[in-house]
Amino acid sequence: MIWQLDLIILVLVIVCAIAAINVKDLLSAAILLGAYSFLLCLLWAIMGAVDVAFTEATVGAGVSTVFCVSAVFHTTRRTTD
Amino acid sequence: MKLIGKMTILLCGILLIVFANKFPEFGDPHSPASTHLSPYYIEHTMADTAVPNMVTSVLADYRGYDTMFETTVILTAGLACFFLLRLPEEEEKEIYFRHVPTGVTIRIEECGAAPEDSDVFQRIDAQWVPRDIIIRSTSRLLMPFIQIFALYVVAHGHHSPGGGFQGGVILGAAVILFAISHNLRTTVAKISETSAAIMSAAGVFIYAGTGALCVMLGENFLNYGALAPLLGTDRVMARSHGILIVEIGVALAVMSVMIWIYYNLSSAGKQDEGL
Amino acid sequence: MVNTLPALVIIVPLLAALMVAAAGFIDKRACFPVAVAALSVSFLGAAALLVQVVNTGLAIEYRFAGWAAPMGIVYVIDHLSALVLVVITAVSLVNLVSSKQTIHREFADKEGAFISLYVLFTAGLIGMTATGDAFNLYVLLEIASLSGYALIGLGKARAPLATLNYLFLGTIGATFYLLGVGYLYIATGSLNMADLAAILPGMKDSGIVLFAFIIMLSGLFVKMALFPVHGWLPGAYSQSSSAAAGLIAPLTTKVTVYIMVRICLNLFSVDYTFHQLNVSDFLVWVAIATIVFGSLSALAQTDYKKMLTYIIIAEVGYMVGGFFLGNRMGMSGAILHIVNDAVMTLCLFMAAGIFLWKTGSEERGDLKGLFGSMPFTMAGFVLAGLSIIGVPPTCGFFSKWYLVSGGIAAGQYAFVAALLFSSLVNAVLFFRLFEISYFEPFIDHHHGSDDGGGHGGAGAVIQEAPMAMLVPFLFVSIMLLVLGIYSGRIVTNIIHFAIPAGVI
Amino acid sequence: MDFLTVLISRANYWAYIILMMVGLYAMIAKNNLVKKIVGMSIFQTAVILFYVSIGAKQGATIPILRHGPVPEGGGIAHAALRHGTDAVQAVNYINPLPHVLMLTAIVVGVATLGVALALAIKVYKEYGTLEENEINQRLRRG
Amino acid sequence: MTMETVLSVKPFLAVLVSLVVIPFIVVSRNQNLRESWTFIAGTIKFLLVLSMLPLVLKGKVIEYTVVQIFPDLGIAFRVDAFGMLFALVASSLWIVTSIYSLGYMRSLDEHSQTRYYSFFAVALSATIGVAFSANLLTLYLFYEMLSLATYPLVTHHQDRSARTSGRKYLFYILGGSIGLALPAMLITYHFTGTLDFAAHGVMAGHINSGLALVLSLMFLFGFAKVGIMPMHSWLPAAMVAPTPVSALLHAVAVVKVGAFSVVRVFTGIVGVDTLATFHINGIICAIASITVVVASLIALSQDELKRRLAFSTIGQLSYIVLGIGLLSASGMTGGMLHIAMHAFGKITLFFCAGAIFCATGIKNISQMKGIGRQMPITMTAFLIGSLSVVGLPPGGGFISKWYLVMGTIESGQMLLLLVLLGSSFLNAAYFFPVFYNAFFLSDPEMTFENRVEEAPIWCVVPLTITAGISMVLFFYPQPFLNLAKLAVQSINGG
Repeated sequence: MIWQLDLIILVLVIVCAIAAINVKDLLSAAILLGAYSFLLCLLWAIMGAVDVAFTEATVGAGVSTVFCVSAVFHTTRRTTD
Repeated sequence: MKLIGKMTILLCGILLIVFANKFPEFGDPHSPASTHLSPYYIEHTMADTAVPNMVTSVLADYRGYDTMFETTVILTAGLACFFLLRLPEEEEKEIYFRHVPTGVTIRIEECGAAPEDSDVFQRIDAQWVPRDIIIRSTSRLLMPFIQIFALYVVAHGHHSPGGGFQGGVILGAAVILFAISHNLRTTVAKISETSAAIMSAAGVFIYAGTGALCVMLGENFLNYGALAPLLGTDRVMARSHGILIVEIGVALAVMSVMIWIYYNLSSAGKQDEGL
Repeated sequence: MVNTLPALVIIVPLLAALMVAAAGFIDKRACFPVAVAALSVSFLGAAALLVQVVNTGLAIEYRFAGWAAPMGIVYVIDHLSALVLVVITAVSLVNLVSSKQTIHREFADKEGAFISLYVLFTAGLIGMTATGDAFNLYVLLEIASLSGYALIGLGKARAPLATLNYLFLGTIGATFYLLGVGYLYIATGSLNMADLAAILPGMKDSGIVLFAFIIMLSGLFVKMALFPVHGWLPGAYSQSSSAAAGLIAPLTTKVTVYIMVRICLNLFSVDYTFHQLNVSDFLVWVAIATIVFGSLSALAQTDYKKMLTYIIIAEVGYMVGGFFLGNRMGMSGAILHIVNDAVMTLCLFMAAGIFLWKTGSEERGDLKGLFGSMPFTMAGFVLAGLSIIGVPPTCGFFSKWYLVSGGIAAGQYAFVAALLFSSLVNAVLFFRLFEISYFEPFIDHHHGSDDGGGHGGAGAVIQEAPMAMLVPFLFVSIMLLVLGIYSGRIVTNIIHFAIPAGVI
Repeated sequence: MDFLTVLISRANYWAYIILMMVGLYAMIAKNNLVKKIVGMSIFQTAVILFYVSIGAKQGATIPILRHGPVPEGGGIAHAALRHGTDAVQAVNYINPLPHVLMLTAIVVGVATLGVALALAIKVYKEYGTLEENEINQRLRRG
Repeated sequence: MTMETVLSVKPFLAVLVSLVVIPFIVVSRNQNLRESWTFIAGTIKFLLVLSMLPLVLKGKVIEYTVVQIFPDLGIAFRVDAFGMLFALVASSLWIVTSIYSLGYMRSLDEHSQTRYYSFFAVALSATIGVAFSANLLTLYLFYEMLSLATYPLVTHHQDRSARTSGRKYLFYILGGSIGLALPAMLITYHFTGTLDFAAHGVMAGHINSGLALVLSLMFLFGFAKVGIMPMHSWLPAAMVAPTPVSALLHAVAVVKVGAFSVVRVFTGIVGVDTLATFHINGIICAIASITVVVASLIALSQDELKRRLAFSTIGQLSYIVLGIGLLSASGMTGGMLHIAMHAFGKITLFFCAGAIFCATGIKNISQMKGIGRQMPITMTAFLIGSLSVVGLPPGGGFISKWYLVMGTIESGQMLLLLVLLGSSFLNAAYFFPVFYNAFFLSDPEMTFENRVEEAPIWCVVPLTITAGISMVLFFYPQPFLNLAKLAVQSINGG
């Protein structure tokens, strides 16, 4: 495990998380959530949790994002916060 | 409300930080977490189950009972989405057709004289968008590879990262990709909601049924060793095979539930025709 | 020969739920009988387990996948869990039997999914009760929660929003619990409750363990709707359909209280909970606040189902407060109240279901004249109300007896006062309902005048609920009396052994 | 140990706390239901990060035993495989248990997400908006 | 004195018999059949109680445990002299009241008679249950059962005024029993470890003086049916009930259950020794005296006959409490005896009030001018009843008042003697105008056409019987007197 890499990804993860809940467009929020999941997946791969990383890549970054997007597609993209 | 929320969060955060200071060193090989229980799994996985991937052996054997319910959680989610969203068939529905040669969309309000679904008149859903030939062809091209890879992930979970969950999700994702690149109606025609639902129940049933079979053979629930006489192997290999069986069940369940949830979420329960 | 009963109790409902889920798409008529049969088997299994445990006095352990305790997952059926198992399966079975028509009417096309979720919910609770593994409990908790969200979510117009709030808070609660398990794991490296209980006394002073305790209990408090994190409960329960409310309202909070009891007694020891940490006084005060708040809010409701939900909150306060009194009397009362309150709440919500079925409204004003038209239902409802008020010989009186005695023994007179206050408020609440259904609609009947009025007598037309709803309901209301009379025996033969010997 | 070392050596723990608080904040203080759901997802994954960090082990490899066609004069692990499992050293492999638990947690997460989104869609159908304050206004108006 | 114990199921049967008959009452389609069930149950109950009388008079105690709820506490019955006294009164009066109800309800053609008779039966069961209970838990159980069973009876008319009165009734009765009596009971249980009635009480040696005082007062006010001021105002309100209900329940069963419970608790739980050593009895006597005087004064100002009777009841009940508070043998005998004597007297008065209402529809005393000449039997019975209540010969009340007066002298409480005598004058004062109106004034509007007849025969017969018994008890008070003396003996005895 390379701690520099670890640290960089951690920072990116946090940035993605904060961005996801602050962005004014729900579609962007959904996509940012996907990015967040994917970064976490990288993080876990670095930490040696390969199975978790694999699952997070498929479930978190893949299907969850699809679900979020399709839900946003059926509701609205607008939000005030 | 916001202020209370912020206060709570601040309080929680401070508490968490204070107590996190008391954790053992990060990655310490001598922490209780690494010395109490886990060495058993690491050292005995081969001898007990003949599965080199400890995550798989712990997941599907030592803590196989957890995993069965994990699969059930997924099924529950599928049922829940169906139960919450699915709309019954509307009395007066509008049907959309597309005249393929001209590209004209026809809306029929009373289902009186609807044309047959044919090459000329194609039935479409309300949210039909003209499809992009490139996307459609590419995804069609990709699908077999995705599916084969998924099968590999399922089957090779004993030896490499992967297993029923990951494989199942990938399989489901392949179908979802098809649904996105084509449209829901075409996908539902290939895998109907009913079959998705029945397959997801069947997937969990394979898992739980394997366990129940072990009980019938006089051993504990999910003790795959009991299957040895049926599979014609010794008890250790029977465990390995048992894990494979349940992984297949998991993959089936996860795949179909993912499809099922997607059907309901992406159409807000309409799926263009009621139950 | 392995004793397979502990597995059967949960596996049979699970398999049945799967079959029902599939049958919902093939032949809807099969759903109901399969579910009833499975729950009956489960109930009989649980009862047999209880008998075995009481007769032998030993806990029964079942190893899943054949692995021994710390490696694999085990179920431990002891006095306490066997008792709660019987309650869960019985409540679930009775409510299902009585709501056949309601389910059919409300969820015509989704009957299969509803029944499947119903059985899954029950299976989740059964697993939570029986499991001896801290993480397995989380998984089962999620099964119960998810199916619970779905069951509640399809109700009245506001149900989705209320359920979404419930989902958020429920997820916070469950995740806090999971975090607590993680803290325990980091401190000990184990997930098995018995194993943890053996390791933890050696690390009493560890901050990690302390935090695990705090965060696990906080999570559970959210789940059981203790004041001030109760907000989700009234909305969610009052908006749900009556078949779902009859299952979820009696069981969810009680099973969560049971988990709390189990964690405090069997995971962290009595010594740790009551002597090492001095939290009991604080938590008793929280419970008092819950009771007072629940009772007062119930007073403000005009919707009787909503009123019942606030009563549930107050009852949670009874149990939590009673348990944290820290003496044998109080704990016995709390555990006994888990049983009694489950049955009482079931009875009340079944009654509410019948009223809704007949009148189509949940406003208390629409209960008028029911004593005349539905005398049997009202008799059962009165019995349930009296039980909540705490009138002997109904079961509510006896759990209150233990709780108050425990409060006196612990010197917590504020708790005693809160209990009595809540009893009096309940009396007001229920007699208000009884008055409406008994007196109204007002008719001027001069003596000797026509007897065609709405009140009883020869003139009133009796229009009872269908037999399939009425018979289980009356059975439950009679159980209130039976439980009351047997409560002393339940305490001496079962609950006595559930409380560690160290507690006086 | 100076501040920076503490900060970096336990960076995962700090990150998990921050993520958890971000998620919690979104769930409590945000107005939009989908935002809340996103926050819930973050909240849950924070705990997963915590668990995976518990399982981390310095100088250990992924929790899959080395195996396969054994090369001539292969390493210690391979020899161990051939001669039984006694020689497998627990220190050499990362703790698999938290990983297993987290697979479950991830699945639970996606299941909860699905149900939450389904409910959000229903709420939107009912009220035509996802903002909680607007819904409350509408409810108050009757 | 060692008390011989006999095990017998009879007390349980006596309680059960009126409950068992309820289903028959409910399913009976025919009016006559329905009411005959009531009579059958009443007779059986009375005979069962009567059959235990010889044993009790021999100084034996009959015990029966129904179900053991807690290891050392259960629902159990124990028939001793005091309980027997009360049970005898209640069960004999049930039969009489049933006859009266028959006449009253039928002549007024009341609605929901089935419900009426059913709850009447429940109330009677509960009354006998209270009389025979062996411990405070059983007593509390039946006490609550009685409270709830009488609610539909009190609110029988189901109109707005019935609802208001019903609320008041529940507020005082349930509020008292849940808010005061229940915690007092549990605190007692916590400190003493038992709730069985014992001859000398169970508190001695376990509870200090302050707590004993608080608990005694909690019991006194908690058993609000005894109508000690300020917990009395439900009683006048409850007079909206049909007259037989008022008669049996508010002159006999309900209020007497309150008095009985208070006496039981003071003698069996608190213990006379504790009352004496901690000087609690003085406070009790003071409260009771105030109630006696104030209630009598209020009664003077009431014009509605039933309300006047109600306030009279409040005052008379406090005599019973006062008798116990005196702690002297005669005083306690007088108190216990007063339960019986007042019951027969007061029920006669209520029957008369009902009969007048039945026949004329009149409720107020001022309208009863000249009625004595039209309803001579009724008004003669009224005279006898009121003599008994005032405490003049030849009414049975004379005997009990005599003992009470003796008690005050024995314990040297001259002030209380004054209270007793003064209140008797007040009693006389509030009954006198009724006769004066009835016999010596004539209503100018009363003409030949609208002159009234006596009430139906079913109403007149019972009131004649009770008036007769009231008179007989003056000449032959032995059954009740012996029981009361036995009871006092067992309390003071040994």
